[in-house]
This record gives sequence, structure tokens and C-alpha cells, in this order.
Amino acid sequence: MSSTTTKTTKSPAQGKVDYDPIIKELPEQQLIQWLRDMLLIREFEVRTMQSYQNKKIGGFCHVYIGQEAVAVGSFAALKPEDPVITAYRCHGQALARGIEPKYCMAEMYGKIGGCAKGKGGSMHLFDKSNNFFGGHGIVGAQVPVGAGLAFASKYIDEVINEGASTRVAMAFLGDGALNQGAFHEAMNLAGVLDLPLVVVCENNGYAMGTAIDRGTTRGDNISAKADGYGMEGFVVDGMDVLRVYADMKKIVDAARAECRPKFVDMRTYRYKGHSMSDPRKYRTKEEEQQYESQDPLDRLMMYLKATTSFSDEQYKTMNKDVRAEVKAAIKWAEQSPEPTPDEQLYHDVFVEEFGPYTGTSVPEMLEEWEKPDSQKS
Amino acid sequence: MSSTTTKTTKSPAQGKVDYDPIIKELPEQQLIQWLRDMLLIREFEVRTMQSYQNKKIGGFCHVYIGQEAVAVGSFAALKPEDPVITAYRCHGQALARGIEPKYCMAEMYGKIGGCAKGKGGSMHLFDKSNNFFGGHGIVGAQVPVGAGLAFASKYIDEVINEGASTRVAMAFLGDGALNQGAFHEAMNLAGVLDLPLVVVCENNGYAMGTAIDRGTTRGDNISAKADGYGMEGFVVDGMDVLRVYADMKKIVDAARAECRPKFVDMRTYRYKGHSMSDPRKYRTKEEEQQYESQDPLDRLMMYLKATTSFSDEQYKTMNKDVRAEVKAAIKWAEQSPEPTPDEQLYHDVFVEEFGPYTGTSVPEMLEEWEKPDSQKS
Amino acid sequence: MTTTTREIEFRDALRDAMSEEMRRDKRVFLMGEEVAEYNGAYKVSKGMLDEFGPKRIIDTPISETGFAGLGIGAAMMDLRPIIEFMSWSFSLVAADQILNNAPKMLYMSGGQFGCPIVFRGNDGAGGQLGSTHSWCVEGLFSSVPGVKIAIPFDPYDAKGLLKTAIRDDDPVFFLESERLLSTKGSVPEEDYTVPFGKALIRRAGTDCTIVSFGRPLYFCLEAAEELAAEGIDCEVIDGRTIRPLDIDTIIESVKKTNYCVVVDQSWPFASVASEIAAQVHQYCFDDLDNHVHRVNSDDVPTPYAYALEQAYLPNTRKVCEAVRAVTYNA
Amino acid sequence: MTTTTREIEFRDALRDAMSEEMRRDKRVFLMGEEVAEYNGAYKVSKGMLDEFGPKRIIDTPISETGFAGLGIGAAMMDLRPIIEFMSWSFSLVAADQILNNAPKMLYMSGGQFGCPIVFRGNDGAGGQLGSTHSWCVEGLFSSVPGVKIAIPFDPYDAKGLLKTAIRDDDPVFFLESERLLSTKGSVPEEDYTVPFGKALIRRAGTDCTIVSFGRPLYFCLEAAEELAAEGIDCEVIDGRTIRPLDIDTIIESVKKTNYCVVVDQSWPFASVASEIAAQVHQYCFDDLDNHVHRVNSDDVPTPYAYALEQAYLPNTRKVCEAVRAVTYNA
Ligand SMILES: Cc1ncc(C[n+]2csc(CCOP(=O)(O)OP(=O)(O)O)c2C)c(N)n1
Ligand SMILES: Cc1ncc(C[n+]2csc(CCOP(=O)(O)OP(=O)(O)O)c2C)c(N)n1
Ligand SMILES: [Mg+2]
Ligand SMILES: [Mg+2]
Repeated sequence: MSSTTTKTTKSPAQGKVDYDPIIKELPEQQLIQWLRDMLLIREFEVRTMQSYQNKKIGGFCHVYIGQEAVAVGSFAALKPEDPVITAYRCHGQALARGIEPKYCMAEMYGKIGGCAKGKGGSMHLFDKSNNFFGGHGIVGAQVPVGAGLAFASKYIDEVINEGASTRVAMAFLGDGALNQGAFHEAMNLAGVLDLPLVVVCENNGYAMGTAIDRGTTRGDNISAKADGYGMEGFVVDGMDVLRVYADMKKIVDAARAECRPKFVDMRTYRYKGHSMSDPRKYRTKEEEQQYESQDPLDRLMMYLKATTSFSDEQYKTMNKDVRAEVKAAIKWAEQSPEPTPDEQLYHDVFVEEFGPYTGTSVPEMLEEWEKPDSQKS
Repeated sequence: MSSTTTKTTKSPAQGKVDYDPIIKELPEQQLIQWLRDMLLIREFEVRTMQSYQNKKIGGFCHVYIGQEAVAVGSFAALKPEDPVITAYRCHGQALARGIEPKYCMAEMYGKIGGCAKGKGGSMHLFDKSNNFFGGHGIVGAQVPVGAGLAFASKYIDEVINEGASTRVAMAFLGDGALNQGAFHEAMNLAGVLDLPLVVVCENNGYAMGTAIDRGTTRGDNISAKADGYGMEGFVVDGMDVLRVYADMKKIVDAARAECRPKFVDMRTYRYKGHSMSDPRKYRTKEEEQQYESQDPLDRLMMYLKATTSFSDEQYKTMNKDVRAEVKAAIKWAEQSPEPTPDEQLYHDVFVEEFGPYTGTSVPEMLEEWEKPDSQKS
Repeated sequence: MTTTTREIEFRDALRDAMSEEMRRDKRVFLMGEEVAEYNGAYKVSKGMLDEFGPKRIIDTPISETGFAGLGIGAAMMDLRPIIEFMSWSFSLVAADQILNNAPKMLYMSGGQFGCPIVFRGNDGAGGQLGSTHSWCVEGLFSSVPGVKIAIPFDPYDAKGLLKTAIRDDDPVFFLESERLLSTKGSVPEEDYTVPFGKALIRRAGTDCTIVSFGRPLYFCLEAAEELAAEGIDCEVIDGRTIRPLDIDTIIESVKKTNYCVVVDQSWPFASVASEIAAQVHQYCFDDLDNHVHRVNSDDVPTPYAYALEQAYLPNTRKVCEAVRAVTYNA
Repeated sequence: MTTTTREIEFRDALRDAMSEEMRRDKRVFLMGEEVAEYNGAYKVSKGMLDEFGPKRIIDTPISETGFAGLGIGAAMMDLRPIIEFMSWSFSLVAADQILNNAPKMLYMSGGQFGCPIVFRGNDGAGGQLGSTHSWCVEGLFSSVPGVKIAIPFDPYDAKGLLKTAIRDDDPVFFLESERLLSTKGSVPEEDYTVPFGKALIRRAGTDCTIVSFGRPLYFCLEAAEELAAEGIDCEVIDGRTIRPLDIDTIIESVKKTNYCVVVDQSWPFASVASEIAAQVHQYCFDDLDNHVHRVNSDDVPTPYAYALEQAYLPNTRKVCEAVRAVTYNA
């Protein structure tokens, strides 16, 4: 069999577990930063839910609570220049990739200060400066686009810069997206074209109300699908950021070195409903509690406490800090003006100006970044 | 592993090979019939090519020469009431399934006497009376439709007739179609819905000019893909009608008994180009000769000669007979009138008559079959 | 003859149509994402799994090409599938099946295999769903011969048209607006159907003809009231089905009013509004006192922000303005 | 200034455009089924693999959704992909990628990610290819904002428009007719481009305006000759790009001729012809002496049989009849 499957046993909800050696070498500051990153996502999403309930946010809205370790651990294994792409459950990835919360929040508020000037919305967050290629609403459709990011990374290095391929692209999809043709075609293309692509299935066990076994063959071991594309598949415990990082680091490094695709069955759980209107009748409270008892934030906290001098006091400060940051983001979003139809409706449709179309421009978020270095403030 | 792969070693090009016991029990007449069926396809296709060159046949035209054993052996394993569907390389399947050559030929000639009144053409042959559901031009698109045939077979038996599922649907696709999303979605659906569907990949090693290894991951063993859908996969030697029958009989019987899908990697070869305009530069003469030396007609002939009293004389008669049948089909096609725009252009668009649409009616081929039994001549 | 009626929601009307047809005809089944155990993403199929069981109310994975194609195969075997797209926005991944197979099967097979199937689901902007989720597929799909396309406006039509769709021997695209699902209306207790290709004059008038389908009819009717106060008496026509299009009713009206506005929720270019405008000019060339005016969504991707989306969609103000303009009252 | 020209085939013009742009700009690559080793199903990319190698001329499996999406991702990273559909008939399986992603990426990302990509391939009826293989996708796809759509008529435009498409920062659908690939025409040796949104008057005339795109222009020009003999002097306008549409040139012509016929190879309903008809009525209401006449394919699936297909497609006879009818010479 060309595919090997790394089984990671579930780690118990306690600090001392048998982590990979690379974890032990990580500086304390790094671990603390990850805790903060996850906390930021959690807090951001809690506020997102409130704002949605208060009708400040419209449309469909899918929060990331429970899955924080996936985005934070996975991106820690990437270089900043590696492109990433995901589906509509994108707030966590956007934040973990480095977009400022205020630009995300303003986007969901539909304000001009949003990362897409309020035109994209919750499902369509983008950040070019952080190589974050969205935020995509159609299930599975981002996976071929992700293959394109891998292709272009390699092409730019090899054809344009006449060197070796240096980058890896990462494409996320939900377990429900495994059943879209787009996923399948992208997997095969990545295989035949030797693309440096890590396909990460955020396997939270449900596609809306459909448990994976009801909708997906080989739901027990979806890496069997990767094998059909001659692609190595890995199972990773997505509820533990240290395991995510340790496993993903190896996988990403291998994809980079071999210039070949890899597939990850990232086992995780969404604590909340599919979207804001979902009463979650399709699963039990017990199941939810079981996962909540392995909370990725708690697990990292316990590890930190067990292995470093990280204190409750420090955690409190961090917490306060994060809350303040999110609050500021909300305030900023509230205060950012709405885009006006006169200026924005026909803007960003085409790059070129013609007819009623007024060309394009980057959002405020990127104005600084877009400037040539010499002009940067 | 839930999938077992039956490896069939290539049989040497000689009469006495180690066939499955069920082959030995077959009446001689059956074997002779299969030889005739294959010969009919071969002869039909030779004439098709001539007619195409003589511009009697238009559009795209894909002949089946070399693959005859697949259609003949596979359909021998089915019951008449089992529905089948295939791609655009459909002449062989249509004939093997029982459609009269004249209706196929007239269709390709674009005549009113064709199985689709000349509206479908070479890629879109249909025969309702033989449960032959086409003839489909878009690569891969027939596989979900095939899943629907399996679904309906089961539904009619179980829901409408309140009994047990009795039928199996068979869907063919080319190896190139493995890379279409439609194939993937249909495979997964067949798995989760427990459909009695046999998916047969006619693996002739090429999709137009693309050798399977260039376009398809796991081209060495495509059953690995079936495993990703929890589906049993089998390799069958498609150059030997006796092996095809023996293996397919077991596979079809199992699909019927279990009411579950199966996947077949049917190893075969198309002797001619992809379509009439293909110079076959992408492969060697040696390779072609190697396959031609295992010709399915020759192999069955040798087996017949080795195990029965079948004589060269008999073969000659059969050959003459078949030639006459195809010649008659061509004559019939030539003489059949062209459909007239006045009568046919707006006919068969909608069942109902309205506006310019004149309703629908079955082609001549089915007029007799459509009658209630009491009125049949 | 007295008819007992009930006041029900649009979504109930859809469900009643499906349930009643499923009781009449065992060949009818419902398939789609979340239609069974979840009771439908928008609760249209609520309770149907309980009544009909999992063999007839069938949850699918997120495989629109797969289950659309499956439905087509089942229809070729003379079942009567109802295939739900959670949203027509998601039907693009199944475009080949629904445009290349369903509408052409009868023709390609020379009359052998019909395709009696209904595809249905939400169509049009929901509320800030953004660019990918706000498709009005009628703008694209109505170009294709071989399908019928229905757009119901109220619960009465939702039920009556859907029953017609299910009984129809040809493929039907049934386009429901999510924004209408909770609206109410009265519906007879008795079995009834609404025929395809028969427009309904929702408001009679003499000064200007307004033609629309589905949700924007609300704006048209509101506009008509507003305009009536200004002395412009509009006739509002609900086309009901885009294919077949009841151009006769439209022509008759325009011959009377001499003015016409078409209100269409999709993009303007090569749209249903373009077609109706072209046909009205064709058949009423000597009757028109101004060119047909069109109200569409703006010719840009659907924006998320509330103000932008509101500006982008047809609304009452735009209809009023178009009527004033066409009748030279601007 | 003297311009050296060469007489080349349409397919050579396409190839030259791609090759020259690939020499100018390393970001340009060509991807599709059989484009490399097979030299293209229609030999458009013949020899390109030899010149540019397998990293820039890339064969794909039969995965239109996959490689269309791949191209979109690459374009977001500022490469300039040319994605060949062997036929636009096969683009329906990729409809979501090309309609939901490419044209909306810039808008959805608020100006962050453009999508400078060209999708190209055969469009329209070939010759007896039957229902599934004879799509004129402009009838559907032109409805969607965010794309540009070009339809070249001769080798000069094929090359000049394709170069513009490749250099364009926005997504372009480039629709080639298989029936034109072997036609010849003269093309300058020098680098040149043909701008989008500028129609070309292929034949000047005073009595009736005929508007068309791509292959049917042959029929229009033939018809114009035939009609000239009858004393009807037609102006034949080649729209060149459907989006942007150069309505100004059309209006100017109609204001002069007072009559207009639109000839469009796709189905009639909600087509490009409907749109042009609607706009001509809108802008030339007082100038038209008859309603705009349309010549389309018949509103039925494409038949295979020769006689049926010929009856179904636009042709010179139909154009003549339409012009006679519109000018009251019937
Ligand atoms: C093609 C398509 N079909 C249906 C939908 C509606 N839809 C949105 S999310 C979703 C469930 C996806 O589940 P999964 O992929 O597991 O992601 P998760 O929500 O668990 O993150 C569905 C059915 C869609 N957006 N696109
Ligand atoms: C979606 C789609 N893409 C491309 C084509 C053009 N095409 C027709 S047949 C073919 C090759 C198919 O090869 P395979 O599936 O192996 O079947 P074979 O010809 O070997 O029988 C291609 C690319 C098509 N018909 N449909
Ligand atoms: Mg999920
Ligand atoms: Mg093949």
C-alpha cells in the first residue's frame, strides 16, 4: 500500500501526555502564543454569536468553536508565504492566519472597513497580506482552487524564478465536502501533477445534521479515499494543538520536501450548531460533553501548567487582553461606515474601469501593505 | 480491508486455459452464440468505419473493436430486466444488449428508422425494450444516472411492489471517466444508499491520447478507488469473454444477493483510435499487436475448437451470416428516410403537446413492443 | 359550490403538495440534503420522514451531481422523483446533469425515455447570503429548451403549481423564494392544481402593465398601490411559469395599457426580462407608447452588506420609478 | 507604415496568440485535455509542448471542475492561466467554478484577489455532434456579471482578441467555433491586439442593420450579398465581444437604417439576441420602423440528423427571410 496511516491515540484530558519530542523543544512563549490564538478565536466567536443574535451580522454564520486547535496548530506548521484556503467556516482560520479581528468583524458587520469592504460576508473572508485565499461558500469548491495555489507556488518557483519548489499550499474542507466531485478531481490532479498540497479534512463528524457515517462511505477511515489517489493519509487529533502542530509539521515538511500532496483526517468537533439556526437535535448532549471535556484550550492550559511556570494570573491577564481586543474589534466594526451603493456597488467587479464599472482597489486593511516598502509608515 | 481484489492472470492466447468450473457447464450453443455476438459487433464496427469514411455517418464516432468480450460477457451475466447504461462508445453494448443492428445503423445514418429517429446519433443509442438506457456523450455523466437505475430497480421492487429487490443495474465508464466528479459522487451514493449497482470501468488504458498513468492516480490498480467507497473491487480480464462471463456472473450475483454495489476494473483494449480522426501516435505498434494477439474472438474460437466439435466450416457460415446481417442493416439504414424538420424538429421535446411542440412517440423500433400484448402481431 | 380553505404558510403548501402526491402515487419520492431526519433545512419537508419512511424521504450526502443524476435515472425508469436543492445556488455543481441530461433525454432517445422529474429549492437572494448563495438561476436556465420552469408567488400557487409539476411528464425546475416560505395565504382543502403556462392577473389596471414572477411581485403590487394614489392604474401580471411563458396574457394587457415594465429578480443581461421585453416589442410594436422598461438586480455579483444588497435588488421604489418613467410621469 | 501580413488558419492565429504571449510573459501557461502530447484535440496547440515544455503546456485528466478551479487558484496568485475546454459543451460540469468563482472573486474579496484567467475552446454546433456536444454557452453564461466574453470571427480577430484576453486582468470566456478553425485570413506579422467592447462593421449598408457574433456572421455576409442584389443594402455588425457589448455602434447603425436583425447561434429564449433586441428597442424606440427580428437556433435540443440540424441552425436563408420581413419586403 502506498499510503501509510498514522494513528494518533486520543490524549486524555490531562497535562502530561506523551508528546512528540519536537513539542518539548518549543519555547514557552510559543505555547503561550498558541493559547492566546485559540482564546482569541473562541472569544471572537462568542461575540460573533451575540452580534448575530443582535442582528448586527446577517446571512449565514458558522462559528469555529471547538475546532480552534486545528487552525492554530496547522498554520504553525506553515511558513507565512505558504498559501491557504478554506470553506465557509472560516473565521478561525482567518484569525489564526493573522488577519486582525477588527477586519473580520467589520466584514461580518457588512462595513466598509471589513476585509472585503463588506461585500464578502462571514463565509467569504480573505487576506492577501497573509496569503489567506478565503473563505468559500460552495461546499468542496475551494479544493480545486487550493490545488491551483499549490500549482502556482510551484510554478512561480520553478518556471518564473527558475529554482526549486519551496512552498506548500494548504486546503481545508469539511467532512461533508468529501462527497463533492470537486474534492475528488482536485485530489487526483494533485496526484498526477505532483502538487505540494496538504488537504486537511476538518472531520467534525457532521455535515449539518448528517453524521459522517450516514453520508460518507468509509466514514470510519476516510484516509482510504486518499489511498485511491495514491496519496499518503494521516489521522490527526484535532482537539490538541500540540499534536496538531507536531503531526502537521511533519506532514507539511514532507509535502514540501517531496513536492507531493498529503491528506489529513483531522478529527475535531464543532461545539455549536452548523449555523446559527441549528438546534443540534441530531446528536446527544453526552456526546457534546465528551468532546467539551477534551477542550483544546483546557488541554494546552494543563500542559502549560504541568511543564512551565504559566500561572492562573497570567491566564487571567491574557483573557482580559483578548476580551479587550475583541471588544475593540466590535467597536471598530460598529463605527466603520456602511459601504455606499454609489461608491461600492459597481466597484471591484472588474479590475479595469469601463461602463458603469469603477475599477478596483484594495480594502483599507491592505492599504499599508500594498505600498512599496519605501513608503510604508 | 473491506475490499478484496481478485487478480486474474492474463490467459495465454491458446484454447486450453484454466477456466472457472461454470464455464465448463455452459452448453456449446451458448458459446457459439457469444462468438456470433462478438463477431456481429466486430463486423458492424468495421462497416461503421467504412460508412463514416464515406460520410454516411456524421459527428463523432467511437468504435468498439477489441472490447467485444466486455459487452457480450457482462450482459450474459445479467437478466433481461436488469437496466444498463454506458458512455458514448456504445455500439457494442447496444448490440450485445439485443438491439437490432439496423436500428443502430440507421441511427448513425441519421435516419427516421434509427433507434432515436436520427436525433441521438452514434453517441446516444437507446433501447427501452432491452433496458438499454444509452449511450451518453458527457464523460462520467452516465454513472450517477446508472445509480438512479439501480435505485429505481430497488425502489420499484421494494416500495411499489412491496417485495425484495431483484434487479441489478450495470453502469459502464471508460478509464478516463474515473477522473470526473460524477463518478466519485455516484460511487459514494451507491455505497451509502446500498444500491444494487455494478460499476464497470472499461479500462482500455487510454483516454483519447492520455495513457492511464498520466491522467489517473493509482492507474496500476484502480480498485483502490473503490476501496475508498467501501466497495468491493475486482480485476477482470476483458479480452476473454469466458473469463468476463465467469467473473461478472459472480459479481452480479453478489450485487443482487447483497443489494450492494461492486466495482470492476475491466482490463481491455481498443484496437482503433479514440474516434475516427485519431492517428494513435501515443502508443506503439508493438503494444497494439500484443493485444491483437490476444483477440477475444480468436480466444473463444480456439476454446471452442479445443473443447467442442465447432468447425472452421461452422465459423465460415457464421461469418457469412453476420456479414449478411450487417449488410442488410446498412441497406436498411440507407433506405430509411431522413427525418423531416416539419415532423420531427419539434417532436419529442416534451411529452405534452403545447405551443410548437408536437408531443412524443416511440421510434419504429418500439412500435410493436409498446403495444399491449393482446395486439402484438 | 363552496370551497373550504385553510390559511397556511408557503412552506406548508409545498409540503402538502408533496405529501398529497406521494399518497396518490407511490412512484413519487423526495430526495436531497437534510430532507429526512433534519426535516429539511427550511422545514419544508417537516414530518414527511415520519409519514413516508426512509425509503421515500431520502437524505443524501452533499453530492448534487450525484443525486440529480440519480433522480434522472430513476425518472427514466418512470419513477417521479422530487429532488430538492437546498438552494438553487448549489445546483451549479450539477449543471451538466440538469441541463444536458434531464431536458434532452426524451429528444436524444427519439421519444423512448422521458424524464418526469421535479428539481426544487430556494432561488434568489435570501438575506445577505453573499455572492455564491444568491443565484436566480432562471436567468441562466430558462435559455435551455426541454424544461419547464415554475415560480410560485403565494401558498395557493405554491401548492397548485407543485402538484402540476409532480404530475407533469416532463422535467420541471421549481423555484421557491426563501423569503416567501413564511408568508401565509389561503388554500382550498380539496385537491386542485394550477396549470402551467397560464399567467394570472394579480391586479387589474388600465395604465401600465407590470410583469413579474415570484417574490418581486410583492414589490409590484406595493408599487401599484403607491402609483394608484398618483393616478397611475397598473395591471400586475404574475407569469407563474417562465417556461411555458404565457405571452398571450401579457400581450393582451399591453395592447390595452400601451406600456410595459418587466420586473425580474435576476441580472439584466440575457435575462427573462430581456426575453419578455423582446417579445412584447415583437407582438405589440404598434401598441407600445414607450419601450419596455426593465427592473432587474444590478449587473454585479450579489453584495453581502445590507445597504448594498438592498440597493442591488429590485424593490418597490425601483418599480415605481420604472412605471413613472415608462408612462412619461417621471 | 507598411504592415506585413501572412495568410494563416484560424487555429494558427489562436496558437500564435498564445505562443507570443507565453514568450512575453512567463506567467502565462496553457492547461487542458490533450493540449500537450496530443498537440490539441483540434491541433490548436500543435508544437507548443515542444517549445514551452511540460511545465507550461499541461495535459490534464478529464476533470473540468478540477482544472478550471486549479486555474482560478493560479490566477489568484497572479499567474495568467489559459484553460482550454476541449469543447465548451464540457464546461457545464465546471459551471460552478467558472460562474461562481472566477467572476466573483474580485468582488467577494473586496478587491483583493482578481482572477486574470482565460477559458477557451470550441463553442457552438460542430457538425452533427448531437444534443450534448453542441452548446452555445453564451446564451447561458453571458447573464453573469464579472466575465468578459469574446467570439472571434476571423483569424485576425482570433489572434487580436485572444491576446487582449490573455493580457486582461479579468476573467475572459473565449468562444471559438470548431467550424471556423480551418478558415483562413490575413494577419499582421507585428504584435497587435483587438480591444474588447469595440464592434466592427464588416459590411457598411444603409437599409438594415444585422448584428451577429462569430460563425453566423458568414451567413449574415452571404445574406447581405444576396439581399444587395434585391436592392436591400445591409450593414453587418460583428459584435466581437458580447461582454462588454458595444451597443453604441449598434445604436448608431440602427438610427441610420431603422431596421435591425440579430443573428445568434444559440437558443432564442433569454439569449444574447433577446438582450440586444431589448436594448435596441430601448435606445432606438423612435428610430425603429419595425420590431427587431431575431434569428436563433430553434428552441429544441440539437438534433443529430443532418437535415434536422441544418433546419435547426441559423443559415443564410433564414437571415435573408428575417431581413426581408423586418424591412417589409417579404
Ligand atoms: C454545493 C453545496 N451544497 C450544499 C451547500 C449547503 N451546505 C453548506 S455547509 C453544508 C454542510 C457541510 O458540512 P461539512 O463539509 O462537514 O463542514 P462543517 O459545516 O462541518 O464545517 C451544507 C450542506 C453548499 N454550501 N454547497
Ligand atoms: C466532460 C467531458 N469532457 C471531455 C469530453 C471529451 N472526451 C470524449 S471521450 C474522451 C476520452 C474518454 O476516455 P475513456 O473514459 O477512457 O473512454 P474510452 O474512449 O477509452 O472508451 C474525452 C476527453 C467529454 N465528452 N466530456
Ligand atoms: Mg463537518
Ligand atoms: Mg479509455
